[in-house]
Amino acid sequence: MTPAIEVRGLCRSFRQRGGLLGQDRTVVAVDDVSFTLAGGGVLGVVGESGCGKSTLARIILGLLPPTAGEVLVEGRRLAAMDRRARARLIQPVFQDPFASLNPRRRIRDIVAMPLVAQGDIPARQVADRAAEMLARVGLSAEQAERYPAQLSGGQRQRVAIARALVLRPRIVICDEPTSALDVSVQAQILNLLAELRRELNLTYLFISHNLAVVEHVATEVAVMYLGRIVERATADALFRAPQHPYTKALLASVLTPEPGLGVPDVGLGETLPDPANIPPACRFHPRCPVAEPRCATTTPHAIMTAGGAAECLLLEGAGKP
Amino acid sequence: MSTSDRGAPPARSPNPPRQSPPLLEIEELRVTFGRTAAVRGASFSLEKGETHCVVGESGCGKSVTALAVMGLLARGARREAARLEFAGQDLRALSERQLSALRGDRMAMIFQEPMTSLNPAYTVGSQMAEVFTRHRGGSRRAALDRAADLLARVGITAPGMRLGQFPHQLSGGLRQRVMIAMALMCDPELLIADEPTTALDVTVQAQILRLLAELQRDLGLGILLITHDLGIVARIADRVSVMYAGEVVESAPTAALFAAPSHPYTRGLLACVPVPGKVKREEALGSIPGMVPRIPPGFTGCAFRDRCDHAAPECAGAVPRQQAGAHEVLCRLPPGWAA
Amino acid sequence: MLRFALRRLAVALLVALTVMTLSFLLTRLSGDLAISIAGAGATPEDVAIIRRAYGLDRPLVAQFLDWAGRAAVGDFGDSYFFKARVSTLIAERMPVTLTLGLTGLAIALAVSIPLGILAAVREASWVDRLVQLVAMVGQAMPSFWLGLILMITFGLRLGWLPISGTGSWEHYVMPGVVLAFSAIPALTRLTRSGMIQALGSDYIRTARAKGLSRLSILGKHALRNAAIPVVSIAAVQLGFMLGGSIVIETVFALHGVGFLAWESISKNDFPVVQAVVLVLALIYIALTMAADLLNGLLDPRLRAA
Amino acid sequence: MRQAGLVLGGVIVGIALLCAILAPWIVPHDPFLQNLDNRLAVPFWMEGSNPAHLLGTDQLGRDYLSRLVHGARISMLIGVLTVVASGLIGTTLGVLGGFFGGRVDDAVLFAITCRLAIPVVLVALAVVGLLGSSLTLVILVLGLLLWDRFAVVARSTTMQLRNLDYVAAAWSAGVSTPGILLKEILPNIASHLAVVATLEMALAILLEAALSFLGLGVPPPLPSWGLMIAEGKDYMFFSPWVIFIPGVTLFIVVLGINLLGDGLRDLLGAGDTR
Repeated sequence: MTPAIEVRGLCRSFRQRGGLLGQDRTVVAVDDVSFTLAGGGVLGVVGESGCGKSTLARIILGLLPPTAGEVLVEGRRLAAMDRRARARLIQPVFQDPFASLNPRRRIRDIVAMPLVAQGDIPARQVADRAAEMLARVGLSAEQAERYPAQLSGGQRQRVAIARALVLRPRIVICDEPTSALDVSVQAQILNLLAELRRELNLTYLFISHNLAVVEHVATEVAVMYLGRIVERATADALFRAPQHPYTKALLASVLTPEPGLGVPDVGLGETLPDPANIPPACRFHPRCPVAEPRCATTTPHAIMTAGGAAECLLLEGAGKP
Repeated sequence: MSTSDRGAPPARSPNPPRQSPPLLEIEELRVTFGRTAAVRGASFSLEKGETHCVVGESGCGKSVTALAVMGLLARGARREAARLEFAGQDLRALSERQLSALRGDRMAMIFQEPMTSLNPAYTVGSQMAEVFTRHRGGSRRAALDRAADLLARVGITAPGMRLGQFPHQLSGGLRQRVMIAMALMCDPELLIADEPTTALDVTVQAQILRLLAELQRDLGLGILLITHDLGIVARIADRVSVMYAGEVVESAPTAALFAAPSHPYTRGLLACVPVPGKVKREEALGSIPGMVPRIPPGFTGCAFRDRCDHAAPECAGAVPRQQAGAHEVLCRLPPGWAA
Repeated sequence: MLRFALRRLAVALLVALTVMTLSFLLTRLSGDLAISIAGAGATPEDVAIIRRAYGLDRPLVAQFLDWAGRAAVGDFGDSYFFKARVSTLIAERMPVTLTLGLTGLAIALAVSIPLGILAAVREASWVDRLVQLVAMVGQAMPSFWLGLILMITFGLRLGWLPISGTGSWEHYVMPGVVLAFSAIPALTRLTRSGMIQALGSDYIRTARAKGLSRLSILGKHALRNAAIPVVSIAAVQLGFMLGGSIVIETVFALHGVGFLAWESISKNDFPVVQAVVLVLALIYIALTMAADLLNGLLDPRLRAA
Repeated sequence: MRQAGLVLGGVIVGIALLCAILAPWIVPHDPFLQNLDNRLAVPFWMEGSNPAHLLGTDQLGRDYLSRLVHGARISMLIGVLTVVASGLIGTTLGVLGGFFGGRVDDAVLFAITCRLAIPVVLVALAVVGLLGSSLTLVILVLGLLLWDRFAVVARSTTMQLRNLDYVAAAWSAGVSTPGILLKEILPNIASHLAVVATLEMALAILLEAALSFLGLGVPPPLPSWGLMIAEGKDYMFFSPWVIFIPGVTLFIVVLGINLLGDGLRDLLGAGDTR
C-alpha cells in the first residue's frame, strides 16, 4: 500500500541578511528529513522553536519549495501537481486563528473558498457543502453570516478546520492548531479533530511543542532537533521508552499537573540551538547531558529501536569508540 | 496613574497589629477599564517566602491583578480594594513617587515576553545597574559588580561578557534569566512573575522554573506567579488561587486543590488537560462547553453558571464564599459535593 | 560592515545613474532642442548651426555618453544663458540653498521634537489633539502663500525682517520658517508615534516596574528608541527641503540653486536644469545613505544580526 | 473630536466637489469676463464694496468669487485624476513587490528610491517649462511623480499580509495568484490606500498651486488658485486680500481633505501611513 505521505531527503535552508556589521548567514531549517506516514495515522512532530517543524509543514503544503528532496502524497510527486489538485489532497490548519481567516470575508465565504477555487463546482453545491461542513464543526447558520472578528478563538479555529475539510482532503497538516487557545477550548478542538479523523478517515501531520497534546493525539511521533528527525517511533514506544537523550530531556521537562513532583532537572545547559550554526557530528552533543567525546567527532546514523529509529551514537553500542 | 484610592484609611489598617503581617494581602480588589470590569472583587494573601500561583484562562483578570499590585495599570484603569497591603503597608495610600521607590526595590516583577521586556537600545549591564543605583545609590562600578554576581547566581556563565551585550544578542531563556537577575538586584521581598515561561520552550521553561524555586528557597522570596498552566501550578506552588471572570473562585494549598478540586470550573479545567498516561488516545478529553463570558456592568451571581453542569436557578443570586480550613470556594455547592 | 556599505553604495550608484539618464532624457522631451535654444524668429540656418555647435546632430546615445562621462567628473558643460560653467554657477549658488535647508531643518527639529514628545506623553488629551491639529495645519499650508503672508506681515507691516535678498542672517529667518513648515508635520507625527509606541512597549513597563524616575523612563528609555526613525526621516526631509526650496527661493528672491533652476527653466537653459536635478538627487542619495549608517550606529539591533 | 474632524473634512470636501461640478451654474458672473473699469474692487467686509462682486474683482476686473468657484474645478480635477493615476501605478508596484518579494521587490524598491531621489517640483517645472503649460500636462506629470507613497504603503502592508496564515490558507486551497491578490490582499490594504489617497490628493492640489504660482502650471486665463495668487502678488502690499482670498480657500480645502483622511484613518483603523 502506498503511504499517505512520503518525504525523501527533504532539505531547506534560508539566507538570513546580516545587519550593518553582520555577515549574511545560512540558516538550515530542515536537513535531510525522510519519513513515510500510512493513511489514517497521526504523525506528531515535536521539537523546540527553531527546530524546523513549521518549515517542514510549509514544504509539505507546497508553500515553500524545498532546497532538495521531494514530497510524495499518495505516491504522486507533490511538485508535479497542479495547485488545485494538491488542494484536493492536502490542507492546512494553522496556529493563530486570528491570522488564518481573512477579516474582510464572511465565514461562509471563507469556508466555500476552496470549493470556489476548484472552478468547476456549481454555486448551489458550493453553498450546500460549505453549510454542511460548518454544521459539522459545530457552527450555526447564523454564525456563517458573520465576520471572523465576531467569533471567539475557538470558533475561528472551527472555521479553519471546516475550510480545511470542505474539499474532503486525505491529509491535514495541523501546525500547532491549539497553541493559541485556552486549555478548555483546546480540549474542544482536539476532540473535534479526533472525531473528524475517524469519520473522514483522515491522515494528520500534527505539529506541536506540547508533548502532552501530542501523546494524546498521535499514533507516531517524530522528534526534531535542529532540522533533523533525531528520533522516530510509535507513540506508545516513544513515550514509554524514549531512546534519544534529547527525547528523554523533552519528556522530562513536561510538567504534568501532579503536585509534589517538583520541577525536573532536564540538564540541558544554557546554550540554545542556533540553526545558523549547527554543531558538527552529533548536533545535540553540546547540550547533551550524557555526551561522550566521540559525539563531537562522529556523525550518528539512525539506529533501529523497539518502536522506530533514533540517531544517537550511544545506541550504537555503549563504550565502543 | 489614575488608580483610585477613594476612602483609603491611613497607612495602618484598623486591625490590631499582628506579629507578622502577610507579605501581600489583597481583599476585594476591583479593576475597571471604562465600563469593563477586569477584576471583580479578588481576594487572596501571600505569606513571606511562599509561592502563590494565580491560575486562569486568558481574560480572567490574573495579569491585571498583578499589575494592580505593582501600580502599573494602564492609564484609564480604576483600581479599588478593601485592602491592598504589602508587608503591612497600605499600597493605596502611597503616591506614585513613594510607590516607585518600592518598585524594583522591595517588590519586583518579571514579564511574559523576555524578547520585548528589555530595552533594545541599552546593554544588559546598563539596564541591570540602573535599578541598583536608583534605589541604593553608589557607583555604577559597584552596581555592575553586583549585576555580574547575580547573573552568575541565575546560572549564566561568563557574566562579564553578558553584561556588555545587548538584549537581541541573547536567547529567550537567557533574557528571562537576565530579567530575573535584574529583579533580584535590590533583594526584593516579593517577586511577581507574570507568565514568565509562556514564551519559552519546554526545556527552558523547566530550567527557569527550577531557578525560581531555588531562589525562593535560598533567598526567602515571596513569589506571586501568574500562569495559565496547571502543570506549572502543581509543580511549583505552595498555594493556588483559581481565577475566573475576574473573581477568585477557588483558593487552596496546592496539594488540597489537586486532591479535591471543589469548584466546577477548577474540575472542568483539570479534566481538559491531557495527562500522559492518564487519558487514553481514543477517549475524548474532558472539556468545558461554551467560552469565557463577557461580564456586563451590574452582573450578579456566579459568572460560570452558563457553562456549569451543576447550575441551578439560585446560581443567579449571591454566591457564598465557603471555607473549609485553608480551602476556600466561591460556589453554592456544599463542600465535598464531588466526592 | 564593509559589505553592507558596499552594497548600499552600489545601489546608490545605480540610482544616481538612473536619475542621470532620466534628467538627460527630460531635456529631450520637447523634441528638437536646437529649436528651443535658437528661440523664436530663428531661421532654419541658425538652428542648423546651433545643432552642430552643441553636438545635437549626433545620435542620442552618443550625446548621453558624452554628457554623462563629463558629468561624472563634475563637468556639466556651459550654460547657454549665463555664459558660464554650469559647475561654477551651482557652486556659487549652493551655499545659499544649503544655509536655507539647514536653517529650515533646525527650526523644524526644534519645533517638532518637543511637540511630538509632549503629544505622546499626554496622549489623547487636548494637548495631543492640539499638536495634531498644528501638524495638520502645517501640512495644509501652501508654502509660497505663507511666504507672501509673512512678507506682508513681518516685512511690510511690522518691518522686522527684510523682504528679500541674502545679505544677512535675518534674510534667512522667514524663508527658513516657511521651509520648516513643510517638514514639521511629518517630523512631529513621527516623534509622537515613535514615543507612543515606545511608551506602550514592554520595556517601558519593565522600567516602571524597576521603579525608575519618570525623567529616566521618558528621556533615557523611551526617547532613545523613538529617536531612531526620526533620524532617517530628518535626513529625507532635508533632501525634500532642498528640492522644494525652488518655490521659496523664488518667493523671497534668494539666489540659491532653486532660483537658478527656475531662471534656467524660464530661459530654456537645459544644461543648468539637468545639472541641478542631478545634483539635488545626488545630495538626496547621499543623505539617505548617511541616515542609514547613522541608524545602524543608534540601533544596536542593526549593527549585527 | 475625531468624528468632528471627519465630519468637518467631509463637509469641506463635499462643498469643494459641489462647486467643482456645478461651477458654471452657480457663479454670479463669467469668470473670464474682464471689466477694466472695475479693477480690484474690494470684498464685502471692506469699506466701499459692491454687492454684485461679493469677493471683489481682480486686476482685470474679473469677478473674484466666480473665479474662486471655478478654481475649485481645477483643483478637484487635478486632485482626483492625479490620485487615480498615481494610485494605480503605486498600488500595482507596491502590491507586486510586497507579494512576490525577491527580485521583483528589489526592482520595486529601486524604482521607489529613484523616484524619491528626483526633486518633484523641479522636474515638474522643467517638464511644463519645456512642453508648455497645460492642465493635462500638469495632471500627467503629477500622476507620474506622486505614486511613491502609494507604492511604499501598498508594499509594506502587502508584505505584512503575505506572511499571514490566511494567505497561506488561500494558497493551499488552490486559489490562483490573481485571486489571492484581488480577494485576500487588496480588500485588506484598501483602507490604508484610501488614507494615502487623501494625502496625495491634498499634495497634488498644493503642488499644482505652487506650479501655477511660479507660472509653469495651469496657463492663464484659467482661474487656478495658485495662478490667482501669482497674479495678485504685484498688488498684495496694497490690496492684500487678492492673495488672501485664494490662499485661505486653498488652505481650507487642503485642510479639509487632510481632516477627512485623518478621520478615515481612525474610522478604518488604518494605522500610521503618513
